Amino acid sequence: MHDHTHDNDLSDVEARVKALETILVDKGLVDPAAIDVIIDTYANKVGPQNGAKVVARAWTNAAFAAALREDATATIAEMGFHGRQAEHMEVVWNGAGVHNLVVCTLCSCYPWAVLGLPPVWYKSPPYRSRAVSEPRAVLAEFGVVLPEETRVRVWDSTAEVRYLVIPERPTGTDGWSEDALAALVTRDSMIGTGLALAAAP
Amino acid sequence: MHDHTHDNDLSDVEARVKALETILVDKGLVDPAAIDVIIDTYANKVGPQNGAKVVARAWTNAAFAAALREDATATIAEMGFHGRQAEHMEVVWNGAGVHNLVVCTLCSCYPWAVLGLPPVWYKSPPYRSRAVSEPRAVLAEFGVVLPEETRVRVWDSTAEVRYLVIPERPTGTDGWSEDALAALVTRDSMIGTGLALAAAP
Amino acid sequence: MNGPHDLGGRDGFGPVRPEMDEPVFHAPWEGRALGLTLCAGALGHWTLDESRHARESLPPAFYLSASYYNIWLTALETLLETHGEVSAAERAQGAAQMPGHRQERKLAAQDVLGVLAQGGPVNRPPVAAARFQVGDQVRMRRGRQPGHTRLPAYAMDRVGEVCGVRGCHVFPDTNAQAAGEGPAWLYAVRFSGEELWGDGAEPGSEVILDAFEPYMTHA
Amino acid sequence: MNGPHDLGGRDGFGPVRPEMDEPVFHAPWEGRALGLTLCAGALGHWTLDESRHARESLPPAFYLSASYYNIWLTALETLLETHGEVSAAERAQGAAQMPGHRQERKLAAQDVLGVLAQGGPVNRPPVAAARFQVGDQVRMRRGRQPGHTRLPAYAMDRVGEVCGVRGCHVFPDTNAQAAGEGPAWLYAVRFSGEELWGDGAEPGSEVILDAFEPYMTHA
Repeated sequence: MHDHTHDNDLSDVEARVKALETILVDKGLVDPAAIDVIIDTYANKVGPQNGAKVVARAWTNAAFAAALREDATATIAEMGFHGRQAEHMEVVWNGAGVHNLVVCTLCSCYPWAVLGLPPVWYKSPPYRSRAVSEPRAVLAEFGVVLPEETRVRVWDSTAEVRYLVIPERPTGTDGWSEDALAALVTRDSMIGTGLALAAAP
Repeated sequence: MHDHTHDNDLSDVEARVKALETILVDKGLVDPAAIDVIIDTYANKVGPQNGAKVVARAWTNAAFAAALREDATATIAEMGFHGRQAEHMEVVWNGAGVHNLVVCTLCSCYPWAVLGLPPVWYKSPPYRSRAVSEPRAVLAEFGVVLPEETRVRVWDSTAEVRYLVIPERPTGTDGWSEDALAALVTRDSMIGTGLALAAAP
Repeated sequence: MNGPHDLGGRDGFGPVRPEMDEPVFHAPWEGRALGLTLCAGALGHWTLDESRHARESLPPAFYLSASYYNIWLTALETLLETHGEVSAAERAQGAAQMPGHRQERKLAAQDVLGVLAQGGPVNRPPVAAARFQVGDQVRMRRGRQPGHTRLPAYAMDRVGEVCGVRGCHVFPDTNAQAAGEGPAWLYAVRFSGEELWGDGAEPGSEVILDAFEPYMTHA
Repeated sequence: MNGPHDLGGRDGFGPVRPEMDEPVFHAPWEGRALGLTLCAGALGHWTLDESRHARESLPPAFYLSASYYNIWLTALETLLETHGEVSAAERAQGAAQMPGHRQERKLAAQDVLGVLAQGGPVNRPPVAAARFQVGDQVRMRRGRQPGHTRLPAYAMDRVGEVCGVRGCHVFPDTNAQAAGEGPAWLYAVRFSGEELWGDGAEPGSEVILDAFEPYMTHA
């Protein structure tokens, strides 16, 4: 079978990136050190650990949770997570018979400042095509099987609003610190393709 | 740009065809001489010259034209053109402010026994996608520009009915023989992406 | 299924590129692939509808980039494997490891012209009266359907007028899945460009497609 | 446009394949391609919407087979060429043949964190009262539109319920084509699975999308 899900010729694309950077730098349009900072930012600084802190605080702090419902963008920004691809945040809560799932069927919109850069599967046709039409089947491929009566609510981020799922808090975590709770919050649980980790027994 | 409209690796596909033929012949499932006959049939015997004869007769013989309207399949079969991919024929007439165009958006259905095998463009995404949604723009790419008031009627052959367009008879051909007229009938004029050739002055 | 084959009205494929004096085959392998497809089809393991479904089920990136004979060849490999005639291992080896199952159905060279001339008509005796007649306004079915269908996505949920009754034909949606021929009435249905494409339609255009009765309700 | 990017509800792409312990970048060039895209975007030649349109206008077979950073890179090449900053000849040579036009907009390394932290909010002062409110039943626009739009094909002509009013945002359909920001009210609209997918819907599923006022009419 010929399922070309990756670039046919890796050396070709590497050469093109290199050529374009050389040209843009020579033209005085791009500072190569700026690229280094961008890479360092998303490789090392911004990532799902940001969102996990938001979730842990929402679990433990009712005033913070209320503020998130009122103005998620400002409330998350106060934690230091704001800017590119998180300019307009909405937070959606799992629980009460509802499971939330986020997708961008039209491209790859994702809350960078809160979750970092999206994984490859999030940007790929299988997820983007099926998350809206057969979300339960997709969830099953992630190992998530929900009760039949749970409503699956899919958020297709077609505009500049970015979504953060607050997963259900695992049982047996009463009194845990925010840091300890944050360690249970996976990236996938904040997209909706996963659940928060269970507390170790 | 990376518009792979052809197979990436021709030697690969050649090898696969060869391997499959070898296997099927060894298994006693395919007679290689049968393949030769099929190739010879569509390369040398069946082609748009068949349809051109039907058109020329329709232009010159009112009883034949009436029979085509009544039962195109049987009437065309009487000329010796019948069988695979022409089991259910319909004939559609250009003229009286209507231009007909035939496409198969879902695959490559085409009246083999009447027109031979379809050209590559007929089976390719640009034609299949646009013939229904912007037929005039497609016709313009074939050099066919119709009067604004002409209705463009597109036949999408979604079932086993196959369509033959009878183009308008060129002016200045009164009294011409069927053979002489048939020489003016191009393949494209019977698909609807062309007109019959003008009579040489 | 709303697969890569369902191309009507999709954007982005660029201009049509007709080829001057195009040959029937662009390389010898194309003719062999055509011949193999017809000869293997004559074994009777699958219907024409199932072979179409095998093609449209190929990976979209492949379907949209390969030549049509490569699409046929790849679907043929799938069909022969699914029906137990040629395994992937045999293809990889390029050699048969066991005899064919339906040798008695092998199409002999001397029978080819007769088989091609006969074709495979799909009209069948009516099983019930036709529910629609010429002039009826009809709305086409909508919604997801995972299997084979011959209702293009662009016509789903759109209203047209019946302009021809074609007779009772084998129903591809069932016939593709060995669920039987289930003959159904077939109609020609005319849609205005405006109905299909809204304000983006070319003025004075219309599309007529052949639609099976199960696709339609009275509008 | 109904291009290769408009993937919601399309069949044939197979299972989702999550990667365990996926790295942020799979190769160094991916990071460079990301950085180049952000730095070139900072020159201000094009909007985010125009860059999305450049990506979705790539040939479908490429769009559906390339990695996402390759899609970005290829669209970036197109944008730089369209806006007169880097010609195809320069790319082929791998060398600049003339100086850049907007050197004064070059993003300096020391400004990167500030620019990322600031982002580019798209909310704008309302130009008129919102036409819809929470609870309204709305039908989404249908029909062909050749340019950029953020209304997915699967929602066209479908009826949903307004469940949120997001404020007035830059309208991508005009902003992608240098026709101006044309701010429009943005709503969250909820659709039942049955409304979108008919009998083929998974029970108990719904989709909420963000829809601009020009996409909607009262149902």
